[in-house]
Amino acid sequence: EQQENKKVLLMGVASSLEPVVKRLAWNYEAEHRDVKIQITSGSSGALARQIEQGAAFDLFLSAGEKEMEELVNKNLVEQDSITKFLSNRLVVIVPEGRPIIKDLGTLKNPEFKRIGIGEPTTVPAGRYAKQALEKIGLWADLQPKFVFGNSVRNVLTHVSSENVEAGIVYRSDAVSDDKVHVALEIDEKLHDPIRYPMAVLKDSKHATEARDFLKSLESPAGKEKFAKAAFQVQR
Amino acid sequence: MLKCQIGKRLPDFSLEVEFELERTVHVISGPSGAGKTTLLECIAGIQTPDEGEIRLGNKTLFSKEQGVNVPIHKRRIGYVLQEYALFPHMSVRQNLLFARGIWRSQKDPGVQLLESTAERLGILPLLNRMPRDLSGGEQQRVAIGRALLMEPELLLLDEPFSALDSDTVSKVLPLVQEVITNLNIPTLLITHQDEIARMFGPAILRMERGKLFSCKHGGEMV
Amino acid sequence: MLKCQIGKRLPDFSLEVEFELERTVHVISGPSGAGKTTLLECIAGIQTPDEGEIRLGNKTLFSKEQGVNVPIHKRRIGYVLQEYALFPHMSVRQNLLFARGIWRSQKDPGVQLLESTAERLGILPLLNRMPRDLSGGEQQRVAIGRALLMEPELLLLDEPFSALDSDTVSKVLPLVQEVITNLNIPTLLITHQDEIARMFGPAILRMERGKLFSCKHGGEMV
Amino acid sequence: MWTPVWLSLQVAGLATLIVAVLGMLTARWMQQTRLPFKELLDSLFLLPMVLPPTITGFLLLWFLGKKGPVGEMLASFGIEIPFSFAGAVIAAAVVAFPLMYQSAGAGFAAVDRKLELASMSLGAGRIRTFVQVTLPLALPGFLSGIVLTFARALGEFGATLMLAGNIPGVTQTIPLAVFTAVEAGQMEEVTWFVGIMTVLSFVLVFLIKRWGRAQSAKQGGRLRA
Amino acid sequence: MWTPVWLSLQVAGLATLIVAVLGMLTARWMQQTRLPFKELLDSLFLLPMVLPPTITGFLLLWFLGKKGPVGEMLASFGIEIPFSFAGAVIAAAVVAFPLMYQSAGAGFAAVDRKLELASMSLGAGRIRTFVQVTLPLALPGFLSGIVLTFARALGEFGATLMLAGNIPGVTQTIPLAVFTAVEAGQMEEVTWFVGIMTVLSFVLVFLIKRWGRAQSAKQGGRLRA
Ligand SMILES: Nc1ncnc2c1ncn2[C@@H]1O[C@H](COP(=O)(O)OP(=O)(O)OP(=O)(O)O)[C@@H](O)[C@H]1O
Ligand SMILES: Nc1ncnc2c1ncn2[C@@H]1O[C@H](COP(=O)(O)OP(=O)(O)OP(=O)(O)O)[C@@H](O)[C@H]1O
Ligand code: MOO
Ligand SMILES: [Mg+2]
Ligand SMILES: [Mg+2]
Repeated sequence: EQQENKKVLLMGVASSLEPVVKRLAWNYEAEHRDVKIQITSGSSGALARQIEQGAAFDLFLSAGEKEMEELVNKNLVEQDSITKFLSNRLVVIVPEGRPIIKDLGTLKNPEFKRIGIGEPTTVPAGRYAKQALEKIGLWADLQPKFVFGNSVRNVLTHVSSENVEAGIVYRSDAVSDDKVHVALEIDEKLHDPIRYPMAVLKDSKHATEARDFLKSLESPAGKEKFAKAAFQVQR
Repeated sequence: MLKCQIGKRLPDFSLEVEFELERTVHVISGPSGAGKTTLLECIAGIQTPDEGEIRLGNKTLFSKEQGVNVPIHKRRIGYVLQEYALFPHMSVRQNLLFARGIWRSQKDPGVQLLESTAERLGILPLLNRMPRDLSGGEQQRVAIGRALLMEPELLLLDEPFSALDSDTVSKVLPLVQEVITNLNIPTLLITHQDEIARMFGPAILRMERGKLFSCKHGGEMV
Repeated sequence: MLKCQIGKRLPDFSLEVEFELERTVHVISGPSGAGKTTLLECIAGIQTPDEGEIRLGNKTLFSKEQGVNVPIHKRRIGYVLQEYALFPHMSVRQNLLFARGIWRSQKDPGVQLLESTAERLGILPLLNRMPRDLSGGEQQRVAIGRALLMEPELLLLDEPFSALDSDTVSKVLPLVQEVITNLNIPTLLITHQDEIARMFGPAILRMERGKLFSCKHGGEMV
Repeated sequence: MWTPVWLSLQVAGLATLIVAVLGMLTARWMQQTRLPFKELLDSLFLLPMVLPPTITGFLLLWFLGKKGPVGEMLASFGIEIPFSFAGAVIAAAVVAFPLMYQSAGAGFAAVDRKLELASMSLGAGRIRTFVQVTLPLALPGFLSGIVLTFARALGEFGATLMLAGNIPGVTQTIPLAVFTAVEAGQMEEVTWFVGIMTVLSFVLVFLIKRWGRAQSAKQGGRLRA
Repeated sequence: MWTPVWLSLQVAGLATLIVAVLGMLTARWMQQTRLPFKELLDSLFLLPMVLPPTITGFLLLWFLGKKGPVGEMLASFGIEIPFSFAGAVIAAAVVAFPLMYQSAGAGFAAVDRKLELASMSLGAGRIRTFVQVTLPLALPGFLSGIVLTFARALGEFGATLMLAGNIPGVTQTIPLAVFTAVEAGQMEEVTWFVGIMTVLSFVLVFLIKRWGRAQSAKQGGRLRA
């Protein structure tokens, strides 16, 4: 009704963060009546591309450091606002009721006809998965089985609808859906550390509000919510 | 040969006819809108009568009672429509050839017949033209040729000479009469030109508001 | 009134005519494919001659030399086409009304004229029908009515009675003649029916292979 | 929940309006003009039909983007097309344009030239002939063009994603909302969209068909038996 | 580099083939049948035209997916449609079907009934009349239907993404490859795709237009002057 005078914060959110950030945004809106938050979720890569091309985002919450760095190099980010208090773990998931696996090599077995991973060029989760599989020499063997998702949540959906037999996602994703469960935790040493850089963008018309929202995510209450959703929080 | 007893409702009146024809040409005339074309279309199978029966030889073409309605292509009736209905996507030659049945080759004896027919209709030089590049009278002659070439068991001609001058008629008419007599084809001919009606015999059928009357030339009813 | 000297190449021969007409009806006849329709279409502006000049009164309609080619709708020529060309999306009434100019209302005096014209053409009961629901002769009469109602400066009639029986012709013809004489409209009429030709006067123009000859009835050239 | 539906109808409606007028005029102009490179131009107008919409979207983004040939100029007036509502409308319009252009062209071509000439010989000028004769006779082509255009615009996805992005409330039309919801596995939302769109589309198609049939029945026909 | 191009042509070609035949037969059948719920069925056939392709894709995925009503059955025969080449073909075919159905229907409706009757009265049976008279006269409608179908299939993105996923060499057609490359910012690759597709599409459209014109010129016309 009084939308006219509300300040609209538009944020690009890595798909793995979306469920939690959405809830935190509701809370924030409830406490700040003059702010309205609009969330566009997708792969961090796709979001970075849109920002590069001039999409008018105020905030960018990335699932990969590479994507944030690219924007920093193009001078699109308020550098002092960057914060990295979240990280995550990479896991193999299978539809509920399927047995767990003992190592990544098991994915070569014929019962895994198709394996969902994120599109490595745009989805950080896919990039991490590729690094891990390459490191232990499985990438080439498994390649014919891959179905590339456009975001890590997309991979999750493929698995939970049982249209693929396994997928590689974040632990937070696995926990959020009870039609899947974790079959294997992937060794952290096999890939770059998974960190979530978040920042206010240079073009933001409501930088103060944006910074304030970032702070609220980093507040104890915010961190609590992330931790509950199986993210790792740096205290 | 042709026995016809049918009824069909039209917007302003009903078509109600009952007649029997022997193997000759019968001319139908009558005012515009009397139902002449409708009658021929019923016989050809293009329209369906509301009631009655049509018999050709010993074949029943239509019978309301018996539930018979022979499909158009099995009636073997040569029909020259008032508006010609030439196939616009076929050349004159292909239009004529169409009447000779499916996939006719150049060796078919019909091809020779085709050329002699075209010759006599004065459309030999037009064989490779498309219908839309013809004058009105030329189109009409192609339509006549097409109906004759199928060697029908009954011939229905709806004002087949309306677009032709008398010189052309005097060339085309003998051919039509020849085919009719040679092949013994009973023929119904709609025309409003008295000279033409006279050439086909002493008596004509006159249609008025859906009813058919026998009469002599000059108009007095018999 | 009408002065015409044109040339146009046709597939088999050339149309080459030169004539001058005073304010009367002139009948053109001739064999099928002679070029009669082509001549009328050139005068109406539907086809463009290859060379020559057409003048109506003191207006030049077409002149190759002067590069004049008056657009069709400014020629004010009433033209009954051989194939009628009724507007299929308009009722008979709308077809007739169209000739009275743009957006005519029911109060227009033309509406009364329309009804009396339709009455005399015997198409009054058909005013609310669509063209495709008419018989051949009924369509032809609508086409005649439409051309008369526009009150043209020149009337071109291409076999306007070909689909009509003699009774209907004898009703329609007086109306046509009346309009022509009342409004002093020079008229060119194509017909191959001798009786009709005779009703319009002693002399006719005969066209053969694109050339025009003056001649008496019976065919001998003058 | 209703936002994407409402947005979709706005985008598709606006795009259809623009395209209907432009497509008709262009088709008529192309029918009558005698340009030297007419065939090439014709192919150009039809290009977005054959080009994958993602490519069309990319080309538009490059063209209208901040550093693109036209975008730069627009930007100097303070107009930014990419990732805006206008961008969504433009993407839908460009992708749907060939459908209208082609249908209108077919409509005009189907009009018997003889009837237009008859109209002119009855004293009707070019405009009156066009409005009273050509247009109504070409109507079936137009209608199907407008339906195709609206349908195409309503479903536009690839080009919109590229040019206008996926911004809730601004450019997130139904196809994009569904895409997002499916990817995120938000099944209630998806079900809701699918339900409402299926019903809406069905009703739309049904009404259009009805109306089209009523139109064509008007012309009657001797052989309707 | 060429893989997506080649794949796209295969998918679009196959889909067009299937749809051309099915669309034509369905249109003819619908023209002649006298079913009670004909109008509803007609709307159903046209539905994928108005439905956003992402929704069509979602419905297909649900229907043909492992737990879907048909997918479960197919799975028991060892056939899996989602995320396969067949899935890409099916997505393209379903989305393009209404275009062929509608064009073929319009084509048949445009054929003068009188000519079909004339053909039959010359002794040609239903089949011969159909092949030699109806079909050639309905050809313009068909051709434009086939062109629309192929174009739509070639550009299909939303439904393909949903049903067949984005698998290089299997289902990654050009629209998907471009989408991926643009999102990843791989500009040389995008430029390459855009270049080749623009040229290819242009040539395609140009040839089709040429051919169409040649076809329609054949019927001539008294008033061509
Ligand atoms: N489809 C139709 N709908 C309504 N009326 C029709 C239809 N077809 C024919 N009629 C009417 O039926 C009557 C008979 O038409 P028909 O064509 O049989 O006449 P006709 O004797 O052949 O006339 P003409 O000599 O003018 O060709 C006419 O009054 C005509 O208007
Ligand atoms: N578009 C065209 N293409 C080729 N030839 C044509 C075309 N139009 C007319 N012709 C030819 O030009 C000649 C004259 O045609 P036109 O229609 O003027 O004859 P007509 O005297 O009116 O004949 P009819 O009495 O049969 O109507 C004919 O030989 C015809 O075949
Ligand atoms: O950017 Mo994501 O959260 O890996 O899809
Ligand atoms: Mg008749
Ligand atoms: Mg003529």
